[in-house]
Amino acid sequence: MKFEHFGLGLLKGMTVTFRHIFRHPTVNQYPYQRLNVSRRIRGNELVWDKKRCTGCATCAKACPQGAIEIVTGANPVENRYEVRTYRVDTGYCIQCGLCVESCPYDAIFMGYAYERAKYRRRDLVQENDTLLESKERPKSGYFHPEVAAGLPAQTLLVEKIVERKD
Amino acid sequence: MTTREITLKTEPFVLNVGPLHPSTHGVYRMRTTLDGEVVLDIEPVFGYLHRGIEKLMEERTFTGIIPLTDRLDYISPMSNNLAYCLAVEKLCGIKVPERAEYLRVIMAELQRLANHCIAVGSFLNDAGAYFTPFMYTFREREKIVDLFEMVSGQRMTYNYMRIGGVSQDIPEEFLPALAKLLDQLERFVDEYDFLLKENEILIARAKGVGILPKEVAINCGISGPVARASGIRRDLRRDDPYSIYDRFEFDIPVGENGDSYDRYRVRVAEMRQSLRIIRQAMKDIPAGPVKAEVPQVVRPPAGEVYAHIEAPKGELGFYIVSDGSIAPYRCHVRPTSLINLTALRQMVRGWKVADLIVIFGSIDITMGEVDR
Amino acid sequence: MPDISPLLTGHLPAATAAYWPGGYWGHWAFYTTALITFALLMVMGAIYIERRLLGRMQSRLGPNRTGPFGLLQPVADALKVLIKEDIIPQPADRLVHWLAPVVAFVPVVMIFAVVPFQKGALLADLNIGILYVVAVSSLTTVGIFMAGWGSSNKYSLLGAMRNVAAVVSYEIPLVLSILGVVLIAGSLSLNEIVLAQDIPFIFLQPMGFLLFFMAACAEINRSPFDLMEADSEIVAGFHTEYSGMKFAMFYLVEYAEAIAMSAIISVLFLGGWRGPLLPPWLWFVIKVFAVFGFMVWTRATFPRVRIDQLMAFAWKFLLPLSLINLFVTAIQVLTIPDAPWLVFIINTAVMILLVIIWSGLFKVGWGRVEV
Amino acid sequence: MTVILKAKDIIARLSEKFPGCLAEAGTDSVLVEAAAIPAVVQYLREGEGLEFDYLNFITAVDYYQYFEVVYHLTSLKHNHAIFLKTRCYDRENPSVPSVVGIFQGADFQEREIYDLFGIKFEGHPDLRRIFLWEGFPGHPLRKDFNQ
Repeated sequence: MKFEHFGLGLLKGMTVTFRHIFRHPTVNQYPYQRLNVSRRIRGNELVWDKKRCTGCATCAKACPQGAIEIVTGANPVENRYEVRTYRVDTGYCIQCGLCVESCPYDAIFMGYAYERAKYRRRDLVQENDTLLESKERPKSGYFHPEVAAGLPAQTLLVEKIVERKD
Repeated sequence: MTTREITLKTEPFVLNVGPLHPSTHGVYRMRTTLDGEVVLDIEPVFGYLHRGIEKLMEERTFTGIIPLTDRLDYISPMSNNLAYCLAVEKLCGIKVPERAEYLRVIMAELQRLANHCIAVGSFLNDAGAYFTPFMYTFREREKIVDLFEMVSGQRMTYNYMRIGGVSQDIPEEFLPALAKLLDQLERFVDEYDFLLKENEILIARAKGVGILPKEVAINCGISGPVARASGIRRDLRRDDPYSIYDRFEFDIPVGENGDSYDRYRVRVAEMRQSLRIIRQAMKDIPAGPVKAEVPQVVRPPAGEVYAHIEAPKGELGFYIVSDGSIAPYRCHVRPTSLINLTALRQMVRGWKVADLIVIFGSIDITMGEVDR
Repeated sequence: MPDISPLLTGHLPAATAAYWPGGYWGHWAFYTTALITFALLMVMGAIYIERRLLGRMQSRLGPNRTGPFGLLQPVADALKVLIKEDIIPQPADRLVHWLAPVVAFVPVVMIFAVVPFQKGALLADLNIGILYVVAVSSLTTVGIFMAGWGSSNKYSLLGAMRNVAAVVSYEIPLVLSILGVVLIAGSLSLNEIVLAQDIPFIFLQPMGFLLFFMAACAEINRSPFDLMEADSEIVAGFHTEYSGMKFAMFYLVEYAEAIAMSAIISVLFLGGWRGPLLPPWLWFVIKVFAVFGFMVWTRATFPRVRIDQLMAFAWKFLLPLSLINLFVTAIQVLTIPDAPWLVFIINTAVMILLVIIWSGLFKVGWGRVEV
Repeated sequence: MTVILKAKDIIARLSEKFPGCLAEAGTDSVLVEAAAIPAVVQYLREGEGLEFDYLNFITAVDYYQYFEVVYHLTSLKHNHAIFLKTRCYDRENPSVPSVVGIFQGADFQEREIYDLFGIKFEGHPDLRRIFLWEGFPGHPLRKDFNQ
């Protein structure tokens, strides 16, 4: 080891850190400032469309985790075939989105919401009506460009950080 | 007056570096035998993150494996996806559409940038620069991850590539954002070089430290930037072109001494080359479909295949044996990080504890890939 | 109750204790209380400045949630560690483990006894002030070594050993670089040294300042010489096994040392409390924080050196240069005692020349041992 | 482009040196008698025009009747590659000679195979389990492994 640059290398580095004092910090103070997530975000919970679902169980087959459980049966009163239970164990779900891609009837969507933590593990197992779209759990545009078009644009760090031209 | 020789009785002691240690990059553990500060020997201990991914792969459909590959080298899931999809496509003989090929290259190279950001950042952090380089590189990685989030919807486990293409086309705001990102990254790499390239302390800490001779590197099966820093001019993008890498112009940076500093320099140089490739790919990306007509449940013919790519950490390969069913009979991952660790013992012997950390940091491993 | 109005207006009577209300003991009681309060407040300020400045240099914000601009963050930190559980490892040497933070903390506060905050405002105007500072400041090492030994943890022991090695080597260049100042000022008393600085000694002793700053950084284990608690190598060094209030003591020691050294640097080289317009004590505080800010700046930029490089740097770089500096200064004091600007030019030239020459000569080898 | 050498050519080249040890396992993979593995690998590494100096990976596959150990070798100089395979039929106590002496890179991979398949590599200097702890019942990647 020698001081090849007579300590100038050290000084050069110090100018960089000094310049950063005057730059815009990269921090986002989360609960107070929120960024828009991607329109295609694969959020915490699945959103299920009861009307469109035929109970074909393609999603259950596509799910690598086996987190989707579907019970179907005939309804003799209304004389049709109906989905009795559509159950998703969100605790097993890895948000891979393969079920959404596989659904031939566009009946299942990824969730756009992301603050959906639960206190009890049993709350993670969601079925039927809890899976429907609501204000707290909107649909995400993952694999559904028509849904994505209605969502706000994603906040990008490349656009947020305006660096001063050197 | 006679001088009397006083010899103190000393003995080596064993220090456990890891599995919970600030700079073992996960849960790696080294049983280190020390003589004072000098490392006499290390014995790596693996398995703290062993999830049995290869066994899990045997029980899933070919498409269902893609999310699992995300979790191998979780720093660079795009490359893992790419390697796996290439292997299955080779097995089935699927032709991937042009646009998908270009998207794959862009994603893989962005992934390389993101990975090298972490690699150089945490290497310098291990050398003791108090989080500053780490923060800067993570800021840049964040910009890249933003784009990945835009196309795939996740920030960590992208699960973007599919057998026969990619899952969805890019949104229209992707390419302008990418162009802006490339400009910023170029300036960032320059500034980052200015920050620490000539830093005397870094040179003292890394230059000549942990030399990996070329012969040892070849014999140990080392690949990627670590091998290139030792002077092995091997890059699968050039030597065994996959996807459409033969259409792009880029250089293969090679180190001279094979020390930690060279590994750091090679990574920074590779970042510049990746920027070059992305610019070329961006320029002539064609329109068209992004996924070949592949059935929902892929059922490849019986046989076996090995496909490898130049992942950010080195040669990442998937060896798949299929028996004609919807799940692979056997799927083996060539673990870059595990094999790159083979030479660690030779590299660190005789150096100090502080050097052990620097050398280990310069190899750049991910425990998810080591233990699988 | 002593009259504190002079403290606010900046016109304190001379340090002679006899003039004070309550005589000697009144003076003692007031200054002791004031010093400890001052030291603690400065430490809080230092922690705040370090975290904020480091944050901005690393492109983040730093603490800004507790109080206005996060000013109460050190208070919140202190409250947090106070109520934390105190864990003593089972195989630890309990007495040593318990005593170590105390032994480390006391000498640091003692340094402040001789630091002049403004004209005559100091607890003890020792005529050997600077010698006292050097002697007392190295006592902290004992506490740190006790912590490393008493924790019965290998990481702690490594950190403590590193610290002892570093402090023993860096005492020598530290003292030698002070001697230049002492020669010019003609006194060992810090009060006298400040009074002698019509031109801040940084101009007359540029190399002395550089060497003292580097040696001081190593002495108090600031980056890039923070080997004893190198978090990426030996986890947290000597205080790996400390928690709760004892850890807070070590944290306090670290910053109090840094503040004490900044104070000594500003007294020796930057003119102490002297300065135009503003009241003297404010000048002093500004200078202390400026020096401390520089330490933060280096911490944000530099990687850490290795232990053998640390030693080589002390013995092969700092020691010869400080000897040469002392020699040159001695000649100047003998020959041209009344030409400060000539001294400034000569010393700056000598500094640049020596640093360039020595950078070429200085080698530490690669540090590998055949095993 | 890395050329995968045809098994036919390799066998034609090596058959006189290793008579009876080689067979075709596919168009591009050579089946080698287990006992001959170190010698064949050594020859492949040093033979004129072959120079397979880089061991890409070793893995094993469980086919119920036998275990197949797969070696993938590459020559950095000539940029060609080859798959070697060897089989061991003993399920209770399978063993294959180790190649650690030739390729140090095989070290962890052979330990991994030993751990997950239970195939012993004769001559490996430090054959212990790598991911699972000593005393773990069974070898998980075997097809008949049942938790």
